[in-house]
Amino acid sequence: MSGNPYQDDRGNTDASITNPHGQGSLTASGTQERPMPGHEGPFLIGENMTGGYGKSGPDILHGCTIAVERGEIAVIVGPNGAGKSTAMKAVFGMLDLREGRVLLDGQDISALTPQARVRHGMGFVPQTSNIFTSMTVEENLEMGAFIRNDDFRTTMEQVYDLFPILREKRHQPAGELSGGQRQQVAVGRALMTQPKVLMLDEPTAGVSPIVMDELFDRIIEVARTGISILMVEQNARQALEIADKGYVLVQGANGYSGTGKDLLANPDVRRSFLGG
Amino acid sequence: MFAAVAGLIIGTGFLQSWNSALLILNMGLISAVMALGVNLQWGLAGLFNVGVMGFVALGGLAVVLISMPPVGAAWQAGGGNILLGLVLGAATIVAAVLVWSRVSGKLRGWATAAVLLIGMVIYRMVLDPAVEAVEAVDPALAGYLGGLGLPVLLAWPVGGVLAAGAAYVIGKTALGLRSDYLAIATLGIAEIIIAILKNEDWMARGVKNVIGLPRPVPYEVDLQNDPAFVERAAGFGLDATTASTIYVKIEYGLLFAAVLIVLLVLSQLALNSPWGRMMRAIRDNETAARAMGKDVTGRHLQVFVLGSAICGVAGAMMTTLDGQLTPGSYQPLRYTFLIWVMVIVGGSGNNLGAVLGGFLIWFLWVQVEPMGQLLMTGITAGMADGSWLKDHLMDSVQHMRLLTMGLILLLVLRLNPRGLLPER
Amino acid sequence: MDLLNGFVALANFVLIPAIAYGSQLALGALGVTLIYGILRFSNFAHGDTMAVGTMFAVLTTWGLQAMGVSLGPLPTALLAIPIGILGATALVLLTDRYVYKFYRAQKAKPVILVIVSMGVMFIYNGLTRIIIGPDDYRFADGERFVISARTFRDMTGLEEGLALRTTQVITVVTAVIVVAALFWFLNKTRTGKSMRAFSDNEDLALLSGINPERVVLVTWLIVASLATVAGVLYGLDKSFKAFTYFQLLLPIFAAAIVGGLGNPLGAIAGGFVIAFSEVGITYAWKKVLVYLMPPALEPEGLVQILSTEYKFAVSFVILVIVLLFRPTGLFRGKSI
Amino acid sequence: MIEVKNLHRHFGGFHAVDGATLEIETGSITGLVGPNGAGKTTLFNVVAGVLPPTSGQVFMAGEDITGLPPHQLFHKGLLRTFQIAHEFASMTCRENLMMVPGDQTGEMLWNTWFGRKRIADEERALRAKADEVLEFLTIEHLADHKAGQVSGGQKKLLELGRTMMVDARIVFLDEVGAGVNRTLLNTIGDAIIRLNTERGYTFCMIEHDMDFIGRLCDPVIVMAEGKVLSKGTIDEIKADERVIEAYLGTGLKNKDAVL
Amino acid sequence: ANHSNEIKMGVILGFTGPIESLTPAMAAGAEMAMAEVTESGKLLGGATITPVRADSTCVDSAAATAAAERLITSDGISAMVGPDCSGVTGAVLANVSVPNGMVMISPSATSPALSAAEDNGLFFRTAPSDARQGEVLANILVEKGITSAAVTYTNNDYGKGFADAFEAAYEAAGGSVTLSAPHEDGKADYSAEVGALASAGGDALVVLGYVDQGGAGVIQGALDTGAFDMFAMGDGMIGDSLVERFGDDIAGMIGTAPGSDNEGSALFAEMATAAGIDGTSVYAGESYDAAALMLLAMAVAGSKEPGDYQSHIFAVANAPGEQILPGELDKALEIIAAGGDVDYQGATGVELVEPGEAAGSYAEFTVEDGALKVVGYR
Ligand SMILES: Nc1ncnc2c1ncn2[C@@H]1O[C@H](COP(=O)(O)OP(=O)(O)OP(=O)(O)O)[C@@H](O)[C@H]1O
Ligand SMILES: Nc1ncnc2c1ncn2[C@@H]1O[C@H](COP(=O)(O)OP(=O)(O)OP(=O)(O)O)[C@@H](O)[C@H]1O
Ligand SMILES: CC(C)C[C@H](N)C(=O)O
Ligand SMILES: [Mg+2]
Ligand SMILES: [Mg+2]
Repeated sequence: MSGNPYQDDRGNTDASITNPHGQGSLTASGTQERPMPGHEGPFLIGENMTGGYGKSGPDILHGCTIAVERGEIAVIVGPNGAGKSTAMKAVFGMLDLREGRVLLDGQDISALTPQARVRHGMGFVPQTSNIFTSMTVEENLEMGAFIRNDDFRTTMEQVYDLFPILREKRHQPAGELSGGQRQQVAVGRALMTQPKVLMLDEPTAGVSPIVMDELFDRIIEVARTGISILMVEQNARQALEIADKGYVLVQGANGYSGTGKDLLANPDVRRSFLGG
Repeated sequence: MFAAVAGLIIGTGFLQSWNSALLILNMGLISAVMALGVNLQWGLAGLFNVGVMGFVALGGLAVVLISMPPVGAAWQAGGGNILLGLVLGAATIVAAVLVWSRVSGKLRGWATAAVLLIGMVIYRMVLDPAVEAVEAVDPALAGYLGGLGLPVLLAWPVGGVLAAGAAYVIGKTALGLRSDYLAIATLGIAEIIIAILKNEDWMARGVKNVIGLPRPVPYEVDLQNDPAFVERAAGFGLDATTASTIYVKIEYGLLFAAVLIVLLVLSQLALNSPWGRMMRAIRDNETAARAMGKDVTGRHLQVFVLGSAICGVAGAMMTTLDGQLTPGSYQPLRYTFLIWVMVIVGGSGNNLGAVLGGFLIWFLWVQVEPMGQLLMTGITAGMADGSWLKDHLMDSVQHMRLLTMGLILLLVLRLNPRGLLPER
Repeated sequence: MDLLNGFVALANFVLIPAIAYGSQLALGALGVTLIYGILRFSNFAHGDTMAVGTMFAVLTTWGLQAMGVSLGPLPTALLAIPIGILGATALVLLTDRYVYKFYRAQKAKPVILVIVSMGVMFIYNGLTRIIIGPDDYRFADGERFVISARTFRDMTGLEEGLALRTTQVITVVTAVIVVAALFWFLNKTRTGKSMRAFSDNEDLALLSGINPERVVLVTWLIVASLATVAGVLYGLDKSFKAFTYFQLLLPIFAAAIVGGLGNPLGAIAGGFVIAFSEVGITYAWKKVLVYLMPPALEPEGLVQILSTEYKFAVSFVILVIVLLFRPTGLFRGKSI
Repeated sequence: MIEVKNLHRHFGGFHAVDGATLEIETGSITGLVGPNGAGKTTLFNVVAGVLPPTSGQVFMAGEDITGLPPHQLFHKGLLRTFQIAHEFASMTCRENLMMVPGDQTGEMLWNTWFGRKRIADEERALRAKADEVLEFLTIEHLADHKAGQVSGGQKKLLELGRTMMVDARIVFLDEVGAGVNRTLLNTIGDAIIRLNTERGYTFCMIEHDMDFIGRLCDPVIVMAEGKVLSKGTIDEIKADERVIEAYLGTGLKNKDAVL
Repeated sequence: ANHSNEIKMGVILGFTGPIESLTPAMAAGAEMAMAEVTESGKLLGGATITPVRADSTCVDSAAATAAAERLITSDGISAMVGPDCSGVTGAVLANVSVPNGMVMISPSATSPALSAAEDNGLFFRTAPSDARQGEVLANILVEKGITSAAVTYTNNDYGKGFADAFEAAYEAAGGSVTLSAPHEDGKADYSAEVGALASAGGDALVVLGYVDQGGAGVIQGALDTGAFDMFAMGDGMIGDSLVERFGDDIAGMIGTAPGSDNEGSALFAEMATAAGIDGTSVYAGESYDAAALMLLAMAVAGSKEPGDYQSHIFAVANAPGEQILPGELDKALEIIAAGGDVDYQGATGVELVEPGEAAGSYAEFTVEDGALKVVGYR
C-alpha cells in the first residue's frame, strides 16, 4: 500500500497469466559485504531507528530503540499499527532505515541484506505468511536450515520433539495445516537455523491456550541455551510475565520500557495496552 | 495527454498528409472503442479476456449478414435447409442439456451422449447437402447466402448483440469457476469463431472474403463526379480527389466519434455510481464482496457480456470501414494483444485512459514503420557504405517495426507502469 | 494380420506423430510453466526465446557443417545445442538485467511483467529476423529415419508402413531425460528446493538465507536451456522459421494451462493432451476401421469426427472439458 | 437460529469436520473454541456457504440453508467476518460501509443512466447511515481514509461495522481477537454486546482468548477433532477435564523458574 | 538526379507476417525493373524511379490501408506495385486506390473474387485468377490416369478458390476427390492433416499451398509416413526450395505455375541471379512485370499521372507490337519514344485479359533427377 505504481494490478484476479502466489513485498536493501566494527553494548540493538516502507513512504518508526542481551527474552507490546512488526523488520534489514543503526554483538550490520544477517546468526518468524505452504512440513524445516552445511538432523529431531504434531504431519504440505499448526511450523523453521538471536512476531496469535503455554515454555528453554529472544506479543500479560525486558511502542516510538514485571505493574501501561 | 496525442495526429497531417492523419484518427477511434470494452472487463472487473479477436470478428460477420444483398439462387438451393439444420443443431444441444439435468444416475451420461449423437447425425444429414448446394452457387463470386440487405449502420448494434450472445454462453460456463477458465474459454472461442468464419463458406464466403460491403457514407468517386461538391472543394482550394477522400473520412470519423462518445458517457456514468462502487469492491476482494451479498458471478457475467458487446460493435465498425470481411486476417497478435497493450499503456481502470491508449498505440502501430527505418539508418550511419553488415542490416529494415514497437512498449511501461492516465 | 495392419496404421498416423508433437509441446510448456511458477508471470516471449536459441544453434550448425563436422547418423545440430543455449542464456540474462530486474526491485505486480514480456517478445521477434531473416531454414542432416515406411513394409510384409524418424526418437528421449532431470533437480537438490521455496514465499525465502538473484539466475538458465532444446528439436523435426515459433506460443500455453500452470508434470501431460486431441479427434478412422471391421460393416464415409480445419478448436474444447472436471488442470497448478 | 446436523467435511481422506451437531440459540453470543485443527474454521466456512459440505445439513430458523451461496445467505441475514480482515483496500472506510446494503437502486446498470435522481436520494441516506456506524465504532475520523491504510484492529472494527449497515440476524466472527491489542479488543467486545442487546443480533464467535470468551459468551461450545466435545457456560467448560486436557492445559511449567 | 523529374513508385508487400519469406525477392524484382528504367534514362526525359517500400503485413487490412494511404498522400507515389495477398489487396483497392485514383498492379493476388471488384479501371494483376489454374491442373491429372486424389490447400482465399476450381474441374473430367482439407500456414504441426488425408487415400495428393509454409509441411508428413508417393502441386509450391528440400523423394510430381513458352522467365532468372536475388522465387517475376508495365504505360502516356496512363496498360501488355523480354525495357522505351507499339512479355509472358488480369498460360513442371523441369505449356 505504499503507492508504488509498479505494484498496482488493478484487480487482476486471473491466475492463468500471473501467479499471485507468494510474491514478496519486502525490499531487501544492503549488501553482502563484511560489517563494520562498532562499539560494545547489548547483544543485539536497533538504535534510534527511523524509517518506513518504500523509498518515499511516510516514516513509521520515529527514533525507536530496541535491544536484547545474550540469553534474554525481550518483549515488544503496543497497540495495533504502532510499528512493532515494522521495528522487527527494520532490525532484520527488510526496510531502509533513514536514521539509526543495528548492531549485532557489537558489529554494525545496518548495511547487510537479510540473507547476510541470517548468516550472522539471526532468525526471524514473521507475523504473517511465515511458512512455505506448498512444501511439506519437513521441507519447511529443511529450508530453515538452508544456510547450514552441517548435518541438521538432530536439530530436526529436537524440533519434532518440541512440536510432536509436526512429526505426525511431516509429509503433508504445510498449507493444509490449521492456523495454530502452521505457527508451530514457522517457529520450528526458525529454530532450524540455530540462530544466536531469534526474532518472533506474534508467535502465539491464533494458537490454542495449551499450545501457547507449551510455546512459551519452549521459548524459555531456548533462551536458557544462550539464545537471545526478541518477540512481539499481543498476549501481552503472559509474554511480559516471562520477559526479562519489555518495550511498549506507541506510534513508532518508545513509550515505556523496563523489566517485564515493571511494565505489568505500571497502571498506565495496564490501562492503555493490556486491557485494564 | 490527449492534447499530445492530438498533436501527434495533427503532426502527421502536416508532415505526411491529412488523409493519413484522418485514417489514423478513424482507426484510433475504433481502437478506442475496443479498448473501452476490454477496459470494462479487465480494468473494472479483472476479467481476463484473451478472445477479443473473436468478438471483433463476430461484429464483422454482422456487417455481412445485415448489409449484403441476399443471394437469391443460394437461398433457393438450400437456404431453408440450412436454417432448418441450424435449428435442429440448437435443438439437439438443448435436448442434451435437458436430458443431462433431468435424468440422474448412471443412465445420465449415456443418455446425453445418445441424444447428442443422434441429434448430430440428423443435423449433419440436413445441413451438409444444403451447405454443399449453397456453396456450389457461383463459388467464385457468391457461394453463400448473402445478407439481409439492410442499412449497414444497423449492423453495428447487431454486431454488439452477436458478440454479447457468444459472451453470454462463455460467461455462463466459465465464470464463477476458477479464473483460468475464462482465459482458456475465450482463447478457445476466439479460435473457434475464426475457424467457423474461415470454413463455413455458406455464411460469409469463408476465406474467400466478402468484398464491396455497402457503406454508410458516400463513395469518393460519386463525390468527385458531383459538380456541386467539386465546386465547394475548389472553394477550399482543394482538388476534388483530395477533398472527396477527406470528406468521406471525416464522415466516418464523425460516426465513430459519436459511438465512442455515447459509450464513454455511459461507462463514466456507470463507473461513478453505486454500481461502479460495487464493481470496485468486487475487484478489491471477491470473497468479502460475496459475503456482503454481492452476486459476484452475476456481475462478472454482466460486465463480460457488455465488454464483449462493445468489442463486437467496434468490430462491426472496423469491417464497415474496411469495406470487406477477411476472416484470414484475424490474428491474436493484432486483435487481442494489441488491444490489451492499449488498455495497459493507457491506464487500466480508467475509461479515458483506455481511449487514450487506443489512439496512441494505434498511432504507433502505424507509424513505427518509418520510425524503425529512421532508427536503422541512424544505427548504420557510421558504417562504411557497402559493408556486409550494413547491407544486411538495411535489408532487415522492415523488421525494425516489431523491434521499435517493443522498445516503445518497454519505455512506456518503465516510465508509467500504471498507464498514462492511471485510475484516479 | 488385418488387426496388425490396423494397429500399424494407427501407430503411423496417430500415435507416433502425436507422441513426438506432444513431447515438443511439453518441452516448450515446461519453460512457460517454470517462469510462471518461479518468476510468477506468463512469459509471452517464450516462443521467441525458443527462436533465438534455435537461431544460434542453426548458425553454429552451418558453421560446423562447413567445417565438415558431423555426428554420423545423428543431426549435427545436436552438437550446436550448447552454443545455442549459451546464446539464448546470454540474451535472456541481458534482458533480465536490463528489463525484468528493474520491475523485480520495484516489487512490480506480475501483470506488469506479463505486458513487459510482450514488449520483449516484439524485440526478440525483430532481432531474430534481423539476424537470420524471416525465411524457412532446414538444418537437419544425418540419417532421417530410424525406420522408414517403405523399409518397414518390406521388412514385415504388412500392407501398412510404419515410419519412425530419428528426430522423433531424439525428441521423445530428450523430453524424458529433461523431465526426469528437472524433477530430480527441483525435488532433491538444495538449489532446486530453494527455487521451490522462493516460488512459494519470496519474503520467507529471503529470511531463510536464500539469495533471490541466484534463484532468478538459475531459473533463466534452465528456461533458456529448455527453450533452446525444445526449439532445436522442433526445428530439426520440421524446419526453422521465426514466425512458426511465435505461433507455437498458443498451443504451448494451452498445454501448460491444461496441465496446471506452474506444475512441471502438468506441462508434460498437457502437451500430450493437446497433441493427441489435435491428431486423434480429426483423424479419419476409416483406414483403421477398414482393417478391424468385417467387410460387411466397412464404413462408407471417412469416419472423421471433425474435419481438420477445426483441429485447433477441438483442442480448446477438450481443454475446457478437462478443466471442468479438473479445475486446477490435470495436475494441481502453481505448486511448481 | 442455526442448527447444524451431523455435518461432515472431508479433505481427501482427512475428516476436518466429522459429524458435528450443534445449535446456536437466537439472541445468544455463542463461543466456539477448540484446539488448533479442530475444524472450527472449516465448520464456519461450510455454514457460510464458502465450502460445500461432504454430508449433513445446516438450518437457519428452521429453513434448510445447506450449500446456499454466500450472497444468498447474506440476504437471509447471515453475515460473517474473516479471521484475516477482508477490507476493500482501495476504497475509503465510508465506501466500505456504503457498499454493503443489497438491492440498491444504483446497483442496476440501467438506473445509473436513467435513474440518477433516485440514486442521489438513496446515496444521501446511505451516507448518513455509514457515518452513524463509523461514529458508533469510534472511527469517524477515518471516514475518508483508504481502508487498506488503517491499522489491523481498525480493519477489524470496520469488518464489524459492515454487519451493522443492514439488519443482520446472525453474525459469525472468526478470531476477531487474534493479534488485536487487548485494549482495542475490549472496545470491540463492547460493540458486540451493544449489537446483541440493542439490535438483537445473534453471534457465534471463534476465539482462543478465554478471558474474552468469558466476558462475552454464553454458552460456549468446544470442538475437537471435528466433533463437538462439550457445551456449557464458561465456568462449566473451564472445569471440564476433557476440555482442559485437549485445549486449555494447566499453564506454564517453567514460569516460576524464570521469574 | 533532377528532383522534379523523380517518379516515386510504391512497393507495398507483406514484409512482416505470414509471407515475409517471399516478399524480399518480390520487392527486389520490382525494384530491378525500376532501376533498369532509371538507368536507361529514357522515361519522361530521364526520370529517376524511386521505390518506396511499405508493409502490407499480408493480413492486417487496417495496417495495409494505412500504409497505402501514406504512400499516396504523403510520399506522393505515382504508381503502386502490390499489395500481395488477396485480402489486403481488396481492402487497399476499395479504400485507397479507387478513392485516390491510384493505379495498382498486384503481382500475386490471385483470388478469383478480385475479378469482380469495383475498380474504375485502376486495378490490374500480373498473376492470373486461380479459377483457370484449377482446370489446367485437373486436366493434367486426368490425362495421366490419376482418377482419385486427396486435396489439401492453404486456408486463404487463394488456396480455397484454387481448390474449389480444381475440384469442380477434376470431377467434371471424371476424377474423384476423396477429401479436401485445408491447412493453416505457419502452424506447428500437420500430423492431423496428414493422418486424415492418408486415411482418405487416393492415387495422389494435390497440394495447393506455399512452399515455405504449410504446403511443404504436409508433403513432408506424407512422405515420412509413407502415405502418398505421388504429388500434384499448384503455383505456390513451385520453387527451388521444393527440390532442395525433397529432391527425388517427389520425383515424377505434377506441378503447374503461371508461365508461357517464352525465354522471359529464364532470362529473368539469370538477371536476378546476377543481381543477387532469387529469380525463381514465386511472384518475383510477376513483381518485375508489374513495375515494368506501369513504367511503360507512363512512357506511352507521356505522363506519370495515374489518370493519364491507366488506360495504356492494356495496350502495352498485349499485342500488337514488338515483344519485350526482361532486361529489354531500354529497348521498349526507345520503341515507344519512336511512336511504335510494344507487346510486353516480361518474365512471365504477360498477356492481360479483361478485367485486367494475366491471361494465365501455365507451365507444367515435374521433378527429375532432383531438379525442377518444365515439361510443357498449356
Ligand atoms: N508493507 C507496508 N507498506 C506500507 N505501510 C505498511 C506496510 N506494513 C505496515 N504498514 C503500516 O505501518 C504501520 C505500522 O505497521 P506494523 O505492522 O508495524 O504494526 P504493528 O505494530 O505490528 O501492528 P499489529 O499489532 O496490528 O500487527 C501501520 O500504519 C501500517 O498501516
Ligand atoms: N484445504 C485443506 N486441505 C487439507 N486439509 C485441510 C484443509 N483445510 C483444513 N484442513 C485440515 O483440517 C483441519 C481443521 O482445520 P481448521 O482450519 O478448520 O482448524 P481450526 O479449528 O480453525 O484451527 P485453528 O484454531 O488453528 O484455526 C486441520 O487439521 C487442517 O490440516
Ligand atoms: C503471394 C501470395 C501469398 C498471394 C496469394 N496468391 C494470394 O492471393 O493471397
Ligand atoms: Mg504486527
Ligand atoms: Mg481457524
